[in-house]
Amino acid sequence: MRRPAFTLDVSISAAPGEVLAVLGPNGAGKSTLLGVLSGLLRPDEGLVRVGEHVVTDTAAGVHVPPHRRGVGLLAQQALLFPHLTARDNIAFGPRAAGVGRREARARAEELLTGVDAAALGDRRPAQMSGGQQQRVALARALAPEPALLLLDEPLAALDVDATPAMRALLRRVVRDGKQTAVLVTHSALDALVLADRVVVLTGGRVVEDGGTRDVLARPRSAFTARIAGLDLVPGVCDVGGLRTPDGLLVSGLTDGVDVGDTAVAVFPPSAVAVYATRPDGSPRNVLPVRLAAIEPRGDVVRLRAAAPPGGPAWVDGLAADVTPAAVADLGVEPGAELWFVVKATEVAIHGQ
Amino acid sequence: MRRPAFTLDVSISAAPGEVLAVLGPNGAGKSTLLGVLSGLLRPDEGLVRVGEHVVTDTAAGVHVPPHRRGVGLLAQQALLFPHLTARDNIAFGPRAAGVGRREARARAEELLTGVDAAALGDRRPAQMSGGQQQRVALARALAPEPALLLLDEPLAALDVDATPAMRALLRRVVRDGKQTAVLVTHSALDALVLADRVVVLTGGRVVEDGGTRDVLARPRSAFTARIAGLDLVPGVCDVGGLRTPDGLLVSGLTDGVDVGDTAVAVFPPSAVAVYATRPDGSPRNVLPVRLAAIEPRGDVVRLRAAAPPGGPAWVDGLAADVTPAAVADLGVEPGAELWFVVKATEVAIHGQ
Amino acid sequence: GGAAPAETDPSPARTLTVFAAASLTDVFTELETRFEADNPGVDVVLNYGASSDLAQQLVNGGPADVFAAASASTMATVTDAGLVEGTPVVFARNRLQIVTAPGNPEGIAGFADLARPDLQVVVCAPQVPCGAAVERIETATGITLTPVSEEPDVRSTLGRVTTGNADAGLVYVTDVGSVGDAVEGVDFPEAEQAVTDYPIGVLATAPQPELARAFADLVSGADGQAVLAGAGFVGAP
Amino acid sequence: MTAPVRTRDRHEAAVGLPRLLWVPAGLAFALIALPVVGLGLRTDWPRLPELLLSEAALDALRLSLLTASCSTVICIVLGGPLAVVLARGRLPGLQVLRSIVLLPLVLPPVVGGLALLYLVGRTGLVGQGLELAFGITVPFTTAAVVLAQTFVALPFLVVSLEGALRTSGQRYEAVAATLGASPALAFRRVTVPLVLPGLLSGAVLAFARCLGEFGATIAFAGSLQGTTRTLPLLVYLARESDVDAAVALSLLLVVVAVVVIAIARPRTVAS
Amino acid sequence: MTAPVRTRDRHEAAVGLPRLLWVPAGLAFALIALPVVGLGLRTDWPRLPELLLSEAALDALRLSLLTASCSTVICIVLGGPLAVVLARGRLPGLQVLRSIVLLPLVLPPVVGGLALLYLVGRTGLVGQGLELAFGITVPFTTAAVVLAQTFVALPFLVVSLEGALRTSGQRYEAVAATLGASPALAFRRVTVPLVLPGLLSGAVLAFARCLGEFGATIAFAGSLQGTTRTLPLLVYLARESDVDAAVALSLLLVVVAVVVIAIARPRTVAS
Ligand SMILES: Nc1ncnc2c1ncn2[C@@H]1O[C@H](COP(=O)(O)OP(=O)(O)OP(=O)(O)O)[C@@H](O)[C@H]1O
Ligand SMILES: Nc1ncnc2c1ncn2[C@@H]1O[C@H](COP(=O)(O)OP(=O)(O)OP(=O)(O)O)[C@@H](O)[C@H]1O
Ligand SMILES: [Mg+2]
Ligand SMILES: [Mg+2]
Repeated sequence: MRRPAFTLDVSISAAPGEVLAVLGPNGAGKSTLLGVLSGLLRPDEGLVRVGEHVVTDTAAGVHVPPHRRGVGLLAQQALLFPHLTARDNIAFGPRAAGVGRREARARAEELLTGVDAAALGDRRPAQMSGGQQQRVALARALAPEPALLLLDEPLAALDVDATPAMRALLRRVVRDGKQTAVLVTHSALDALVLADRVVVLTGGRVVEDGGTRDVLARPRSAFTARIAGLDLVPGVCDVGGLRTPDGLLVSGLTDGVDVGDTAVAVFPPSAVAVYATRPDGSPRNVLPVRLAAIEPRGDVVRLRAAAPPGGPAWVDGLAADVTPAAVADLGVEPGAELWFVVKATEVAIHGQ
Repeated sequence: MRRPAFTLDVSISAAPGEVLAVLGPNGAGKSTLLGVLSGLLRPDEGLVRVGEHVVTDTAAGVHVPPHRRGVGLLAQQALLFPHLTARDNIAFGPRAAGVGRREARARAEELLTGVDAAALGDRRPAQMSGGQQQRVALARALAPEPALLLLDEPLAALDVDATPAMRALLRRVVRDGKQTAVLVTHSALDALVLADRVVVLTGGRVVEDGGTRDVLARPRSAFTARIAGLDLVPGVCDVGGLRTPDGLLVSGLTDGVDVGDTAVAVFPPSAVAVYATRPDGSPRNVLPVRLAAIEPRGDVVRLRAAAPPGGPAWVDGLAADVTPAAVADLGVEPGAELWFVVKATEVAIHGQ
Repeated sequence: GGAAPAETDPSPARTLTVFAAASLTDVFTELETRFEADNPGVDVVLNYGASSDLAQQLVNGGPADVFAAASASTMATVTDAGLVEGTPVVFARNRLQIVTAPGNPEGIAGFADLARPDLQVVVCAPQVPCGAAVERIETATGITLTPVSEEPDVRSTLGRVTTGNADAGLVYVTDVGSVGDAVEGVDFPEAEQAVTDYPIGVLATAPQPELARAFADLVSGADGQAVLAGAGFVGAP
Repeated sequence: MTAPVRTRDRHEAAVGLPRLLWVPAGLAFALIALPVVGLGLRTDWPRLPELLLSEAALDALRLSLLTASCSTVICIVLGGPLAVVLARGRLPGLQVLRSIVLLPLVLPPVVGGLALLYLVGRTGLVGQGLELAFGITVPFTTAAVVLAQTFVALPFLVVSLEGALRTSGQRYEAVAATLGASPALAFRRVTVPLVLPGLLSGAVLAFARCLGEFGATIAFAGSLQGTTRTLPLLVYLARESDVDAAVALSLLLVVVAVVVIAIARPRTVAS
Repeated sequence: MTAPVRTRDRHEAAVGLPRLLWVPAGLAFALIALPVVGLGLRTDWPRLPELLLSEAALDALRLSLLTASCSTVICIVLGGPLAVVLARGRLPGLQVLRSIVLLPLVLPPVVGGLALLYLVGRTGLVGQGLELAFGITVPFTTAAVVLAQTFVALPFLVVSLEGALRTSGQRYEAVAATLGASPALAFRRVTVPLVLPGLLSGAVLAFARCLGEFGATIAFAGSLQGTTRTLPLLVYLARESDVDAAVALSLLLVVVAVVVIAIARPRTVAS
């Protein structure tokens, strides 16, 4: 799939009944991938198989039209049919599959309740709020029970009350029903709760692929680390740690990586201690940073680092979780120069 | 503002330079409120003042059109002008304000870089991904530097890398610039980082209003508690605790509430211990629940409760954060019957 | 009206289809009433239009019994195609008259006055019979008019004067008569040199040949001539 | 939401119109309305009832309404699909087809009528075939009027519907396909309802054009009272003898058109 | 994104068309194309150059192109704003105005011409004023041709543009307002570019209608070679004496229309 300044080049597969989460930064090609799978986009080269059936094969000139693929797509934009009520929007898919009017409406009613929008059955899309539309769109995508369900950020725009409920609904549908699903999301939580496997796309390429827990616990790319809420430093494996591009050694526990291999050092933000002046002590990893942002998160406060003037670029984006009291003690503002300190035992180094 | 089955009835104000976050469930009326403030919607009754100027006054028949209010709106849907490139979309506002072509483009270029979309300047909206459009829309809304900036979920659809950066950009713009801003969000983090004050809407009414930290630390409504990541039980203040509608006493520390007043009991999910069988011990609050969902969140796992058969309805939605090891020990699946236990010292009871 | 004219229905309710030039509307509508009165059970269906259009319709298979044209040349189109039984008969003639606003405010006395540069004069285009007549008069008199418009039919020419948009025009006598006091007609002697013939013919393919002949006879007969004269036509030669 | 089909929220504040627009808009309106008003002023009102209630006028009115309705239905049934193919089809040379569809607009109607006569007349290519095969002759029948009207009015429907289809885009059809709807179902349940306003305004244009059709009808179908003499043809004939009658009949045409359009239009707007 | 103005992504798979649609679409196309083809078959090709290069034909062609272009420009300048007012204005009685705009479509063109004559002719309401004040008489001039064409073509532009405006909605204008754009600016920089396809197809319709205009021109402007005799008038006259010439000239009209439309149309689609 080639576009000016963007090429999507991926090879993924999902076993029947499996739920695959697709993560990746904006513009990584996630929606494009779903477009190709659903048949709405024709790749320049490629092969797509759903179950036993080859539905796209550019070499053989095969392109099964979307409605005959048994593939459902919830696109990033809700695009509810503006002339139909919420109920009729949801009943559309079952009706298209030949289900009787009454039965389709019953199914729509059930799903409306499932997405907590039972009161909206008679509303047209223009009469609903953004989140309400998103719920109805989700219900509509689930209604025809396609063999392969493609969901593009299904839980965006939902409120905190709704998100867990919708997540539970999705889980019920995709896990208990025997549907295979591909789920695009920006949330590690969605991936963890819903998906068996995770694929991380960046710039149109797969950069990570594996069991959800594995990928999120041992990220190999900066993006995955960020999603998993971990700090990551790239470099080359060296004796006793990881050598960064500018020559600094990050001490840590290597884990099946050979010296000289490209590797990453990973540690949780909670393991980072923060000092206003360079501390002396046992911790081996002492990184000078500039404070970029202070973000309160529930019990803790996350301090986000940027590269200090003249310092290494790779500290940019590192996070440290500290208590509000500690922040008050430090008395810092964004822009201040700080030291992030990590014990070597907290740093895991693994291959890339 | 009246609509079939929905009435928005609010009175809010923001001091010059203040950032006000508006929280609330889907369909609460947040977007409608911004519509009224921006002048795109005419309320049935009401008065809107921006700075010194009355811009809407239904009693006096005043309705200043949107473009003369000095109010900028980033709506929930990006709605980039489809015929203009990203750069021209952003330059639109400054050009409308009479800024020269060259200067407007320079400002657009700067904002494009600010939202990390510098490479997209020449793209049309149809050639951008969802998140890319959202970034450009944010830049476009910021470009004209209106006195009052209305932002409807500006950080939705952004990836984890982008969200903190955009948040920082927004913070710079709304805090350092002397703009007043009203920010609709579903994220407590956005509110904490960006807003001085918070208003919580539910069903078209203000249910909470106050300093961001106050409101999120001492929620009075179930919704706010959920956003703040706290557990909340509503009831009436009684001696030594809170009496729930079904007569149970939740023990806790009352805080300036008189016996007999409506009150809420609030505690953090991390303070909740979970048992498979009813425990004996010092903790006074032992609540029978049914397990609704298991959500991994970084280091901990959140267990979400539903009402057990025949049990009280108010336990629905309560959360407990436990370690993954504890979950493994419990060996539970959604649907299991559990006991949530909270020490009285962890429970704060305050008036509503 | 009623039954499609193409049907050859032997039952008593017979239909006679007559194609006639639009300028004959009044006359033929009256003759239709008479003919139907004289021939019970016969329905005369009249198709009015520009003679040239009617000729095209006939040449392309139009099912008519009788064709009455407003010029010899259009009738020739039909006879040349071998569609007319026998020779068409000229049943009426028409000559030009100058038409002016009531009271003749510009004091136009004859054809030569129409060449006055201060007058806005309208005539028919040379392609239509009344325009051809004007051309003949111009050749005969050596006077060339500079009209502001060459109209495609007499009615348009007349309309220019009735609405006061032209000072004078050249139209048929019959047309001047039909609008009453709205205009004034001025005779001029040269008109006699360019008389227009109205031929009528029975079609070879006529579904109702006897009725067709009867109708043609009515038109060229005394009754017809009386009606025609009443409308201002000059009788057959 | 795009919502071509949306209930307008009564709270939506009108986005202002530039003031300067009202001047040319007023001029344009005057250009259309004033001549018609002038016509009204010229009318001989006392004679009106007599003129309009004559048998010829009533016959013509009945015929005009009948044929214009039939033609409009045919325009929708044939032209609707053509518009869809032009807007959505992927064919080489679609651009050329698109220009050809506009031809009846440019052809002077009389020539259009002649063209039909050449084609469907008894000696015409298709006409000969029809006569041999089924014994049908088309010219000079009410069917010929309908054919002539359909020929001249078809482009109106096609062009406005094609525009509506283009503007509304194919996003919703794509959504329908991902929900398992076949093209036929998506067409019926999504495309048609979404472009209904465009279809209706195209149909109104076509109906109006049919109602006013003169040249092609007189050249192809002739002018036979009760069979092919529609109101415009009667107006033409009346003009031969009585301009006042012609004006009065034109006003009848105008009134009929306004009534029909006023009945058809509200739905266009409300939906 | 709605993107009426979008570059079509070449990867987008076509949403299929129901097969059954091709049958009526083909019929509709045949109905339009066959008569024109029949006309072509009738043409006396050897005589064509002589007929088309006659001074009368060249004069008429020049005049037709000139007047149709002028009229189309006037239609855009006046009719565009009228369409905007009809689509966006909030006036009581807009519904009635909307029907009135359609009147020139229903009025047989000859009657339309008469109406103009009653109004702007020497004895007309406006015409008298013009003559007294400026010494201008409109009938029998090229300006009259333009006026007549504008009168009949205006509804085409207004109706199709209004449809496009309605379908595109006001969402983007609302966004422009929240960015501080005055209605005039929003109109220029948002509304106009977004409805450009609708405007162009309306203009094409109007131009085609102007090019084919006959009745109103003959009734109002007259028919004088070089001044008011446009191609359709020449065709009409030629047919009185020489049907072959009329057919040939009609074909010239058809060719001119196809060329002009083919030049104007691509932009409609590409943009
Ligand atoms: N029509 C197009 N023409 C050219 N480039 C395009 C087009 N559509 C999308 N792109 C580009 O293709 C890339 C992938 O887009 P896609 O929508 O798949 O991203 P995504 O991963 O879904 O991002 P997001 O998280 O923002 O939704 C982006 O860089 C985008 O700019
Ligand atoms: N045009 C309309 N007609 C009737 N009801 C409407 C209309 N538009 C919105 N509503 C209703 O008004 C309420 C408020 O909608 P609003 O868009 O303000 O919600 P919101 O707080 O922004 O929600 P979300 O978080 O989902 O965006 C909703 O219940 C919605 O269903
Ligand atoms: Mg996407
Ligand atoms: Mg909203």
